[in-house]
Amino acid sequence: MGNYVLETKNLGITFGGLKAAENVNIKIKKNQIYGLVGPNGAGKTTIFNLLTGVYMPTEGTFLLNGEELKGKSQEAINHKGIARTFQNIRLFNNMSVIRNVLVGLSNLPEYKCNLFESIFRLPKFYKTEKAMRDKAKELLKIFDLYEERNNLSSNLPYGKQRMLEIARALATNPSLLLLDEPAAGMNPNETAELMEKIRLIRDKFDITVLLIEHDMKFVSGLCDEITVLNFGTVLVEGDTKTALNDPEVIKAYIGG
Amino acid sequence: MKKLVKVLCLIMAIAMICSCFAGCGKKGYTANNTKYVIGMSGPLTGPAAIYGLGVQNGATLAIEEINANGGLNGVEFKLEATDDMHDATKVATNYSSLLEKGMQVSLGCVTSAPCAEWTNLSNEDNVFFITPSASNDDVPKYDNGYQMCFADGNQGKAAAEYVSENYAGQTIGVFYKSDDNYSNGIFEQFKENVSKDVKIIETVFTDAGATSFDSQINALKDCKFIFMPIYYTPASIFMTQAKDVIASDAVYYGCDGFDGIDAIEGFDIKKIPQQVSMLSHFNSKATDGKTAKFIKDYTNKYGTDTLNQFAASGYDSVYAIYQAMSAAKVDDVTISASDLSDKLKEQFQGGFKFKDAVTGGGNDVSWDANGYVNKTAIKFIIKEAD
Amino acid sequence: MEIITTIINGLSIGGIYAMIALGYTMVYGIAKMLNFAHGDIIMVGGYTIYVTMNLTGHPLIAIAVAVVFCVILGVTIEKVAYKPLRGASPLAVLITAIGVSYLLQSLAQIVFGSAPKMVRIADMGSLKIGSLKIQVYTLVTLVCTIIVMICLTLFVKLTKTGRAMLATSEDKAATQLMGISVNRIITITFAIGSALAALAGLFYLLKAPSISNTFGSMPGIKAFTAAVIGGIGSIPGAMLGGFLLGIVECISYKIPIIAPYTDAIEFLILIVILLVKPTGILGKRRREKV
Amino acid sequence: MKLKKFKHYYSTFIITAIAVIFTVFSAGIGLEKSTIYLLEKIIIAVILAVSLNLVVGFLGELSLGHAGFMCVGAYLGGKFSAIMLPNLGNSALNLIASIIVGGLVAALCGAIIGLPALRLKGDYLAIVTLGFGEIVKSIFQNTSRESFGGALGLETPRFDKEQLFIYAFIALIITLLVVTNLMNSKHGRAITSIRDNEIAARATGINVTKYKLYAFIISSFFAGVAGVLYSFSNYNIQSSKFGYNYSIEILVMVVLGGIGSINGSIIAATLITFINTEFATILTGNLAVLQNLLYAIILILIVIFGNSPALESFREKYDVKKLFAKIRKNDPSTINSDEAHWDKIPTKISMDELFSLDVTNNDQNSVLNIQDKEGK
Repeated sequence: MGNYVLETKNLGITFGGLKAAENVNIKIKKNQIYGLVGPNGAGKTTIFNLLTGVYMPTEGTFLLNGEELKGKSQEAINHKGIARTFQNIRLFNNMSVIRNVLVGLSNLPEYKCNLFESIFRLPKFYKTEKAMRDKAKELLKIFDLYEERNNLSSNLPYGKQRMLEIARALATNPSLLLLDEPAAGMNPNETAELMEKIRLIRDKFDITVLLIEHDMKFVSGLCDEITVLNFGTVLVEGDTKTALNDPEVIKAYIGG
Repeated sequence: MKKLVKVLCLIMAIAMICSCFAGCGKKGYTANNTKYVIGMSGPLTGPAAIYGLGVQNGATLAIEEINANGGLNGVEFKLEATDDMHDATKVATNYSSLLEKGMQVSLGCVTSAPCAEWTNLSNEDNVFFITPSASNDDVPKYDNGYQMCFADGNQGKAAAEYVSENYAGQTIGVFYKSDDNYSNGIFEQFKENVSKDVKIIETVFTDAGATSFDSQINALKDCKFIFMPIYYTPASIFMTQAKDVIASDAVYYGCDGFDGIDAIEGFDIKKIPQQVSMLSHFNSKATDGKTAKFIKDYTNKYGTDTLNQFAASGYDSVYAIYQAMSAAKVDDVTISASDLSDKLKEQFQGGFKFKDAVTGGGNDVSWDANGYVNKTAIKFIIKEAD
Repeated sequence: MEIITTIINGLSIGGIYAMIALGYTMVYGIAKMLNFAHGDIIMVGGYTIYVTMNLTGHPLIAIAVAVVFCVILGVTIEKVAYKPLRGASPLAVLITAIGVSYLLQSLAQIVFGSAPKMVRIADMGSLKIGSLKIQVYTLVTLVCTIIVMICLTLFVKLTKTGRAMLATSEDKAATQLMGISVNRIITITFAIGSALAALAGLFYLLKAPSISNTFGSMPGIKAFTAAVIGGIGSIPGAMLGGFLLGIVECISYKIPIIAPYTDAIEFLILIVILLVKPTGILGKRRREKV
Repeated sequence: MKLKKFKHYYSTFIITAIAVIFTVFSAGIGLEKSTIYLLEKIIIAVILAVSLNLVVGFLGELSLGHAGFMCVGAYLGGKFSAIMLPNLGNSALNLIASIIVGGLVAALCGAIIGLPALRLKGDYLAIVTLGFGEIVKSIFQNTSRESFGGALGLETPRFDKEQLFIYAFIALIITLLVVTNLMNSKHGRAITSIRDNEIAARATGINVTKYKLYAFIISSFFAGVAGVLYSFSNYNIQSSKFGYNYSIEILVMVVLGGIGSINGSIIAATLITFINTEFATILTGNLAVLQNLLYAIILILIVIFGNSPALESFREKYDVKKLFAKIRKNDPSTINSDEAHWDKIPTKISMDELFSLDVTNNDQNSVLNIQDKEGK
C-alpha cells in the first residue's frame, strides 16, 4: 500500500444525474509517468478536478502517499503535494514571469515570512525574498525562461506559457504533478522537447507525473502506464503498449 | 548627468506646485478694504437653495438701502456670498476664502448643520457673526455668535407650550426627519417640555425614504393636531398624500422650516383641506409699517418666490450689524475682523436694542446673555382649514 | 386591519421598486452591465411628465410622452456612452454609467433648477372598504405594475424578440451566429428598461408629487437592492425582491423604535439573504469551467 | 543601478519632499488657511484612493462601501479623542492614539464584513459593501445625542489647525510605505495572483480567503485612518457625508488614476480634489451648476477614450508609457512591477449570471454548492 504515490478508490462524481466519473481506481507508483487518455468528454479533466479539490467527489476517495485528501480545500491539497496545470493555460497574466513562479514558491515552509515582517521590511523579509528569487531563477533556467523573466507572462509565446505553468506548479514542491494536455498546440519539435523536459524534471525533482494527453505518440513515448477512460469509467488500464492496442480502446477512439 | 537633470526637473516641479499653494499667510486680509465686507455661506444651489437665496437677496437689499443712504459714515458695505450647498464639509473652504477676501463681519451660515462648523471656525479667529436662520441651539455657544431667528430649542419649547395648553389629554401626532439636525433639535426639546398628559404618536422619515409617506400617514390618521418640525418640501408631499386620509379639521403645525410652503411651484396649498400653520417671526402678509415696505421692495426686486422669513431675517441681520457698528462708532474701513468683533460683542452684550426690525412683529429685538434672540413670535396661519 | 393597509401600501411601493428592478435586471442579464444611470431615467421621466402636464394638462398624453422620451433617451445613452465600450472592462462601463448619472442630474439641475417642483397628475381620492381607508393611487399602482409584469413575462416567453433576448443572455457569440443581431437586442432591452423607468417615475409622482434632480437616485439604489435580493438576472426574482423590499419598508416605518433604521434594515436583509444564498432568492449560477 | 532598488518608493520620496517643503513654509512665513484646508482634503483623498486601490486594483474586487469604513473610523476615532481630551488634551499623542483606534475599529469592521462577504464575487460583493456603507451611515445618524451626536453630528476636537496637515502627511507616507511594501512582498504577489486568476491561485496553493481578508482589512484600516484625519480637520462630522456617493467618488479617483497603480491613484486623487475645490471657488452663483456637468462630461470622455476597443490603435500610438519607454530606451514589454493598464484587469464583476424566467433552480446548483463549501 505504501508503494503508491496516488491511489484512488472507486472515485466518482455525479453532476445532477450525469455521472461524469464513476468507479475510477488508479494506482500510481513513485516516479512513474502515468497517462490518462480517452476521447473528449471521457472525464479526464473531471478526475483532475477531483484530485485537486475543485470538485468534491460524490463517491469514493483518494489517497496521496497513504493520506486521505478527500474533502480538503484546493490550497490544502496543494500544500499536501499535488500541483497541476490547466488545459486552457491559466497564468497570472498581469504579472511578470518570475513573479508567477514566486507566487508558487510563497507557500513553502522554508520561505516563511509573515505579513508583519513583510510590511515593516524586517531582516527576515530580505533573507526569504532573496532565497525565493534565487530559487525562482534556478527554476526558470531549467525551463529556458530565465532571459524572459521580467516579461509580462501573457506576452510569452504559447509553448513558453505552457512551460511557465509547469514551472509554477513545480515551484510548490509537489510530490505528484498533474499535467492537463501539456503538448496541446505544440509543434513536433516542441513536443519532443517537452517529453525530454518531463523526464528531466521527474528525475531532478524526484516526483511522480500524471498527465492527460491526446497525442498517442507522446503518450506511448513517455508514459510507463496508462488508464483509458470512456464515458467516465475506466476502460482499460495497465502497461502503455498493451493498453493502447486493446480492441476496446481502438473502438472507443475510432467509434463504431 | 542625465540623472541630475531629472532630479533638477523634479525639484523645480515640486517648487512650482508649492508656489501655487503657498502664499504669504498671516497678513492682514482687511488691509486693502475700501468697503466693509460682510461674508456669508449658504445653500445657493441644491434643494435648500430657497433659504440661501432668500438670505442673500434680503441682505443685498438691506446693503443697497444702507449704501444709498450714505453707508456708515460714508463707507459702503459689500456682501460676499459663498455657496455651501447645505453641506458642512464645504464650510471650511468657504470660510477661509471669505477671510482671504477681506471679510470683517459675517452672517454665518444659513442652515444649521454647516453653521456648527462655522461657529467653531469663526471662534478661532474671533469673527463676529449673526446668523439669520441657522437655528441650532449650539450656534451662539461662543460669544462671537448670535442668532436673528429663534433657536430650535426655543421653537420646540414654544410648540410644546402651545400643545400643552390647547391639546391637554388628547392625542397628537409628530412627524419629523430622524436624520436631520434641525428636525431632531426641535423635536427633542418639544418632547422634553410637552406636558405628560398629551399622548404623542411619533412618526419619522429619513432622507432615503422621503418620497412615500403612506405608512406614516396611516399611523397618524386619527390625530387632530400634527406637529411637523420639518422643511417644507417633505411637508408638502406629506400634505398632498394625506389630504384624504387625515381628518380635514386637523391642524398641521410647523416651525420656520415651513416657510415658503405656499410658494412651491405646482403645489396648490388651497387644495389642502387642513389648517396649515407655523411658528414664525415674520408675517409675510403684513400690510403696514416697516414690514410692509420691506415686502413691497423685496417683491419688486426679486418676486415672491423667496419672500420668506429667511429673506426678512437676512435683511434684519444686516441692519442689526449696521446699527451695532454705528452704535460702536466704527470708523476704520480696514478694521480687522477680530477688532470689529470685540466692538460688536461689547454692543450685543451691553443691551443693544435693534430697532425697526421687519421680523418679530415690528417690535424691538434684543439678545440675552446666551446669545439667543428675544423677539415676538407669532402663530402664522398659512392657510385656514376649509 | 391596520396590517392590511400596511401590506397594501407595501405592495404598491414594492411594485414600483419591482418595475425599476426589472430594468436593472434585464440590462444586467443582457448587456452584462450595472446601469447606474437607471435611477436617473426615472427622474427624466418625472420631469417630462411635469413639463407635459404643464403644457397639455392631460395625464395620458403626459405618460405617453414620458415613455417615448425615456425610451429615446435610454437608447441614445446606450448608443453614445455604452456601445463604444462593448468588450471593454466592466469597470469602465460602470464608471461611464456613473458619469451618465451625474450628467443627467446636472442637466436637470440646469434646466429645472434645484428647487423641487410639484406636479399633480390626477386627483384620485380614497376608497373606503369597511374600516379600511385606502388611497386609490395605491391600488392603481399595484394593478398597473402587476399588469406590466405579466405583459413583460409573456413578451419574453412568447415573442421571437423575447426569446432572442433569453438567448443573448445565455451566449452572445452563439446568438450572433444564429443570425440574431445582438446590438439590436441590447437596444431593445434598454428601450424596455427605460419605458419601465418612465412608468415607475409616473407612479412615484402619483404617490409623492414632488420632483427634484436627485429624485431617482435612492429609488434606483433600492431597486437595485431588490434586483439583487431576488437574484439579479431573474425576472421573477426582480418582482419578488421589489415586493419584499416594499413590504419590509412599510412595516418598518410602522414600528417607532426601528423606523429610523429602515434603510439599514433593508440593506441588512440584502446582506443576510446573500450570505444564505449567494445568488439571491431566485438567482442561478453556472459553474465556472476549470 | 542603485536607484532601481528604490523605484517603488519614488512617489513616497516626492511626497516626503513636498511635506518637508510645506512644513518649512508653514513654520516660516505661514500658509494661507485655504491652502491648509486644501492640503488636508487632498491628503485624505489620497489615503482613501490608495487604500481602495488595494481592494479594487490589486485584489480585483469591487467595493462600494469604502466611505462606510471611513465613517466608522471618523466616528470612533473622533469619539475616542473627545473622551481622551481631558486626559491627553489636544495634543499630538491624542491625535496619534485616535488615529490608531479609529483605524483598528475600521479594520475590525473590515474583518467582520469581509469574512462572510468575500465568499461573494463581483457585483454581489459590490452591493453588499454598498449596503454596509449605508447601514453604517444610518446607524450613526440615529444614535443618541450623548453617544455619537445622532443627526446633529459628532463634535470632535479640531486638532491644532497649523499642524494637522503635517501629521496627515506622515499618515499618508506611512500608508504609501505599507501599501508599497505589501505589494512588493510575497503577500502582495499572492493578492495580485488572486486578481489575475483565482482558480490558478488556488491550485498554486494560495489561501485565497486569507489573502482577500488581508487586503480587505488593510484597506479598511487606512480608510479608518483617513476618517479620523477627516474628523480632526472638521469640528463636526455628520454621517450623511459618508453615503455611497462618496464611495463612488473615491472609486472614480482609483479608476481614473489607473487601477492597480498607486502613483496613478495619488495623482488622480490630488487632481480631482484640487479641481473640485477650484471649481467650487471659481464657479459660484449661477455657474455652480456647471461643476457637476463638466465633471460628468470629463469623466465619460476619459473613460470612453481610454477603454473603447475601437480606439485601441489610437491609444497604442500615443501610449504615455511607451513614449516614456522610448525616451528611456527600455523594452516596453519588460515590466518590473505589478502595475498594469487597467483595462486589462479582470475585476471580477461576475458575468455568468443568466437572464432568466425560471423560478426553479436547476440541478447544476448542487455542484456549485459543493464548490462553495470548498471555497470557505
